[in-house]
Amino acid sequence: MKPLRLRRLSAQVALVPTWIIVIFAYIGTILWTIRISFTSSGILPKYDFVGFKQYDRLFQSSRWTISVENLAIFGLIFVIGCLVLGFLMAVFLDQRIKGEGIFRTIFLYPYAMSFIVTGLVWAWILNPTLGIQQAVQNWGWHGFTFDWLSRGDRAIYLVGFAGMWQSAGLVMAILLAGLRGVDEDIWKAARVDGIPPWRVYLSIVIPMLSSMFVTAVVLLAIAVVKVYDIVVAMTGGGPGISTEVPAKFVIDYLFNRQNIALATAAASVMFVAVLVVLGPWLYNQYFRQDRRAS
Amino acid sequence: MTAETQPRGRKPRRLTASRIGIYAFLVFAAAFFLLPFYVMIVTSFKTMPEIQQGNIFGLPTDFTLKPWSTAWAHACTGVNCEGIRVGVLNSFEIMIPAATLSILLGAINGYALSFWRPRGGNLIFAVLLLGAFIPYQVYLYPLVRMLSKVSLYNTLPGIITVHVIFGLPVMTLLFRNYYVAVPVDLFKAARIDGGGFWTIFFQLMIPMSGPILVVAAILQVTGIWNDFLFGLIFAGRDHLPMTVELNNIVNTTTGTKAYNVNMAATILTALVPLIVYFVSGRWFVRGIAAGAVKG
Amino acid sequence: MQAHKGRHALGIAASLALGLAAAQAQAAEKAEVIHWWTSGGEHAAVKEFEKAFDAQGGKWVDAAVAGGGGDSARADGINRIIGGNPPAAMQFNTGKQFDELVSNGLLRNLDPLAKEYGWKDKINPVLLNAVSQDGHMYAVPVDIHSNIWLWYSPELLKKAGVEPPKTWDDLFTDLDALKKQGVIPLAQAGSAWTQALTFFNVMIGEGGKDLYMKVLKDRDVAAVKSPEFLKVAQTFGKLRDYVDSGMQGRQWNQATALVINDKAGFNFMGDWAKGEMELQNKVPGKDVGCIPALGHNTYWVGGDVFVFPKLNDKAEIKAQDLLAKVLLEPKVQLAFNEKKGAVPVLKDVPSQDMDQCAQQGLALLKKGDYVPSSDILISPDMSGSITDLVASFFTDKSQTPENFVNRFAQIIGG
Amino acid sequence: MEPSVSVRDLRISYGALDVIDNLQLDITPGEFLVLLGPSGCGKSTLLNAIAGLIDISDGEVWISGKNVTWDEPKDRGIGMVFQSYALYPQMSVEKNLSFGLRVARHSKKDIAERVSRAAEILQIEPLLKRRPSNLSGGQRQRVAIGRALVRDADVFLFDEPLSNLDAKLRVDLRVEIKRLHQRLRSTMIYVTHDQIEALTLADRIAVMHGGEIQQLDEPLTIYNRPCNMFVAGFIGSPAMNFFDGRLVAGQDGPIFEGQGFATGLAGYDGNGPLPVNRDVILGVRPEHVLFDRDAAGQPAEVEAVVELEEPMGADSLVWLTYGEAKLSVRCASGKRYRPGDRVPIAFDITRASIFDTQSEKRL
Repeated sequence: MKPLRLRRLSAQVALVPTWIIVIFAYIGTILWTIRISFTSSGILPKYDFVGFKQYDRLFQSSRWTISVENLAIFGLIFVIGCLVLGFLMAVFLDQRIKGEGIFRTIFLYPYAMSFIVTGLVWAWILNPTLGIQQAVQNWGWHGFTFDWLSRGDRAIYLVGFAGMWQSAGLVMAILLAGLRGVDEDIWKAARVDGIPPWRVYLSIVIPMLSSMFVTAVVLLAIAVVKVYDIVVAMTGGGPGISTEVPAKFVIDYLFNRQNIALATAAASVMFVAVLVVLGPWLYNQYFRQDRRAS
Repeated sequence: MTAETQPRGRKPRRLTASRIGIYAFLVFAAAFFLLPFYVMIVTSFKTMPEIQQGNIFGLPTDFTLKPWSTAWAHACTGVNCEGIRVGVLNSFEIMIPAATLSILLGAINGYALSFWRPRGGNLIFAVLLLGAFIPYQVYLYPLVRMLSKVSLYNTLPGIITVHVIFGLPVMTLLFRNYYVAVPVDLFKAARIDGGGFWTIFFQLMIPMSGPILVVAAILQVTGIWNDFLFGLIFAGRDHLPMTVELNNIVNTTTGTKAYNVNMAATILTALVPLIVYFVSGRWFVRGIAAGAVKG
Repeated sequence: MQAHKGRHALGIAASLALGLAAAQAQAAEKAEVIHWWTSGGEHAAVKEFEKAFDAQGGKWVDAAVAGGGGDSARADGINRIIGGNPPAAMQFNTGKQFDELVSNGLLRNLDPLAKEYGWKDKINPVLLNAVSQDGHMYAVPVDIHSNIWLWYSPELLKKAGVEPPKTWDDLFTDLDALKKQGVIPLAQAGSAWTQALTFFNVMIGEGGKDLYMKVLKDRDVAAVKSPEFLKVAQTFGKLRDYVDSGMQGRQWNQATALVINDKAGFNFMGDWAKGEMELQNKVPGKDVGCIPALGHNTYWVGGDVFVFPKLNDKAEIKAQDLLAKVLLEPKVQLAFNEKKGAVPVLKDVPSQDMDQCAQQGLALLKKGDYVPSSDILISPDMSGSITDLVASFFTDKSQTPENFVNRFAQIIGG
Repeated sequence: MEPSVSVRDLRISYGALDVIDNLQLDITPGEFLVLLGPSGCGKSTLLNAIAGLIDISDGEVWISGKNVTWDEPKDRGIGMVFQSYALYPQMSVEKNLSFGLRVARHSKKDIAERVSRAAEILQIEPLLKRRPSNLSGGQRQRVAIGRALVRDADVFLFDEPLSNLDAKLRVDLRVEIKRLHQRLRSTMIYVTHDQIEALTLADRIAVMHGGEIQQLDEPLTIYNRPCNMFVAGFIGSPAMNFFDGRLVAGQDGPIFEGQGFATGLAGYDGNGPLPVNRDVILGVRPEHVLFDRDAAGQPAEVEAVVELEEPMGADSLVWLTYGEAKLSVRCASGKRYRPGDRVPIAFDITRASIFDTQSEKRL
């Protein structure tokens, strides 16, 4: 038998590719990105130092402001919509329903599809000239208008709505698993106590599922921060720039607007924001020892 | 209490209002979720003149298969009119090696981190964990430059590498969580039987990783197939995956918009993940739960 | 790509049959060209380049990248240049888009070729200036485009009982009349850059050449805050009332097609719209009316250029040389620009075969009633910011012209 | 006296499968009744049916003189304690106790009184502010009992309440439940598969098997006079020794003839005169096998071979083989036996049971 140290060595060797990825693709890229954000680079990286100039510009840029606002609107509609709809679906599916499997399959299938597909389909359905609006008018309601997709002040709501269609099933699946994990005796105890079902959900089950809700919210929040594909497919950021989002801001400035310093500044802001929000959660979830023990 | 109301036996089941409400909600929700799919399908079988009339929800009156053949083989992206089929092949070429490699690497990581506790393991874990949540935009530019340096930018190996890099966090977490649940005594027994790092991995761990391998495969296959951003930036013109090709077809400036062709192409693009979804059934749900990176 | 290979194989076979030396055929000079000419008319035009290049022993490898008014194609090309895998040639708009590539020494200096073929005397000076830095030529201009045309459907105007507009007030009268007729008064595309075009139309047409130059060239904030510029913003804002809800998701050529097919009254678009007309066998200036910069008739000198990244491979450099030469051959220029709807960059190209709109443009050019395109005057970055501002203003009626002016001033001043 | 709980003609079926068929059960007020049986015997189903937590297919359930067959659980005047405690995890102990009362809109004063009384009875006052996750298993179960207590129920139902606890706690809490019953004097129905619990707690035990009540009687009766072989085999640890044999006529009445031995049945406490010429099974509990010195000189003394001995402190368990048969014997500890020792054994017939081979019923 080889000595222990030698055996540990093969574990270290096995992790070499991962180390390379961690050092270069994760840590290295992040540092590099932050570095560039403090320069005046255009198309090509330049390694001067201009302080927070790009950040200044970023926060004065209306497009960035709009992007952040849109992200907030999208995020609210998407997260709250998914949670409410997903929770309702999970609860109703949990009522000893006939055909539960079919319903569950239907509710979750959009999640298998990409945001690109989701965006294209809804862009078509909501198409202001040939979509729902025209169909309803053809049914006889001639005054009906539903042209939010072409209205700068409304289009982002529809993007959030389409996102909700794609991801609500995810929440349903997570919460349904949680509901199935609720001790049957709790329900019995509540019935003996004479607590009406809605009250059981509200006062007992929802608090019991809080970690599931947190998981769902985190998953949805990640999707929100990364949101890009669905905007590209559904509106392309339009009408005008009314549905731009930060991720698209970065890509556009990186690859089209030829200002990588501003783009990396925007990316760094996204990075810091995510770090601030997620850091505590991650620490709580994975590294706090007492929690794992109990 | 009179004799006729004397309760006995099964409590009479009334179809209560709440019961009706539940089913009404479920049916309504199902309709909402199915509607886009229905619209995609009917649109793809309509002719353009029919579509112009604006009955988006109507069944095709003038049934045609042409949009499908056009979408498959003739739809134009820019000046190339070769349809979505190019993208299908590209997507497979990207997805198969990328999924295989990232799963393998994730399994090795999970195994090494959970049983061998190598030096710096916590650091790897923390970075990967964080990496799973950080917006990709942070990595993009330096990665473009790095890949260019090693001549991988805009190549097939390049896009595969990118998928492996960004698939690693979730795959590592997945396998780590799975192996953490394996009784450590089993591992100790294998050590006493003289198994080394790789022997234990291939002969003990992999054979008992069946369920998690399936879950990982589902996650990676659908995830990589559905990717748009990386394909757009790293794949290069000759290897654009199907999602990018689809977006190009739909948003190409050539001629008028052929909504029927677009929808046929859209369905074709969604087909692979949908098949995975319907075939894998409950496994898909497990994948979601596992992909939820629970502690 | 399959089709191209096939055609090329035929080309080789033909040259062999003509008894040319085998060696010459083998030296088929492959050149990959990135461009974003993907609409019908543009595609037909670029085929002219391909035909001419292949006929002279080259092999055109087409790398068209659709979308975003060239954004995607430029991104692709720039990444490849920076990444060390440059194409042989790559399209840009005339202007500052490739300045940084030049200053980083990534592009070929074309002075030797210019000298050999005498380009410096033949090319329109505005353009020559735009493709040169420190007196060295770094790109080959291939066309002159004027982005600021107003296209209209004479038939619809007749039906509505109104005349083609001479002033902006006329235009609004016409638009109102069209609205009453139940047709789309103004066909507008959804993409931000098309809305920016419309804005520049108003800025030059309503505000005039001087205002335009003061704002974009001199970055004169006072000019932005002037009543004239406010008028521009107000006029531009008024246009928001005449677009239809189908705007979102519509591409520029689909908007143009609405006018060509008499479904909409007006459309602001560059002269490349003529390509779409030719595809449908409509005559620009006759079947579809054209007005350069309504109000102060002015020509906008912009266009497309090709740059040639520095390469190592000798054969590829030879291909670049050949391509550059072909692009500026008078015959090729004429054929290309006819299809493209633009004006040739060479001064001595005969103009009598050109359509009415192009003639009109050439006349303005000769008179000196022209301005350099915004791409020549401002950086892509600033241009992007203006596009953003314009687009968000145009698609959100709650934004006031005053607000617009203030934010515009910030961009120009900052 | 009117029964406190009465189950009449109860049938519970899932689809075509009858889990319980035509079951009758009357429980007198203040009685502690234990439903005992192996898992799957229907005891929990019966309890849930009494509680109204599952739908019954036929029959009636009466509680305190009221037909509650169609009543909701909360209206039946019951309190229930579950195996998994079923505490509401996000609520403090106090909230857990009072939640049902609050939903039923009891007055604050009333709630406070009831909670403090229950807390006092169960001695959980110091725990009131804690969350269930910060309690030990025993404490949790106390709280669960408290939740039943505050309901001021006429009938308490316990569904295997101790089986999630470790052995020592189980004994402690068992005693406490017994005390509680003595203090409250309410009717209690207690489901368990643990016979010690059943024997120690119950006023009467209902041994269930296959959805039927096999025997309903006082614990000692069940132990000493099991009505059939199932009950005999289920109760007692180690299990009763069984010997196949036959009843034949002898000089002083019937004689049991086993394989290789015979024993007279004088003093057998039967249900009536024993038949003869019938195949029967003789059942003798380990402690009723007379062994070694005790057996010496008894009729039917035979020699068995020691296989192994398990000293248990207070007594010892000796496993013997006798021909083909194996049997266990409980004897006073003291002398050690080695494998292979040959020792005489005999049976204490006065405390043995004889079962009909056919019907398995006690004769």
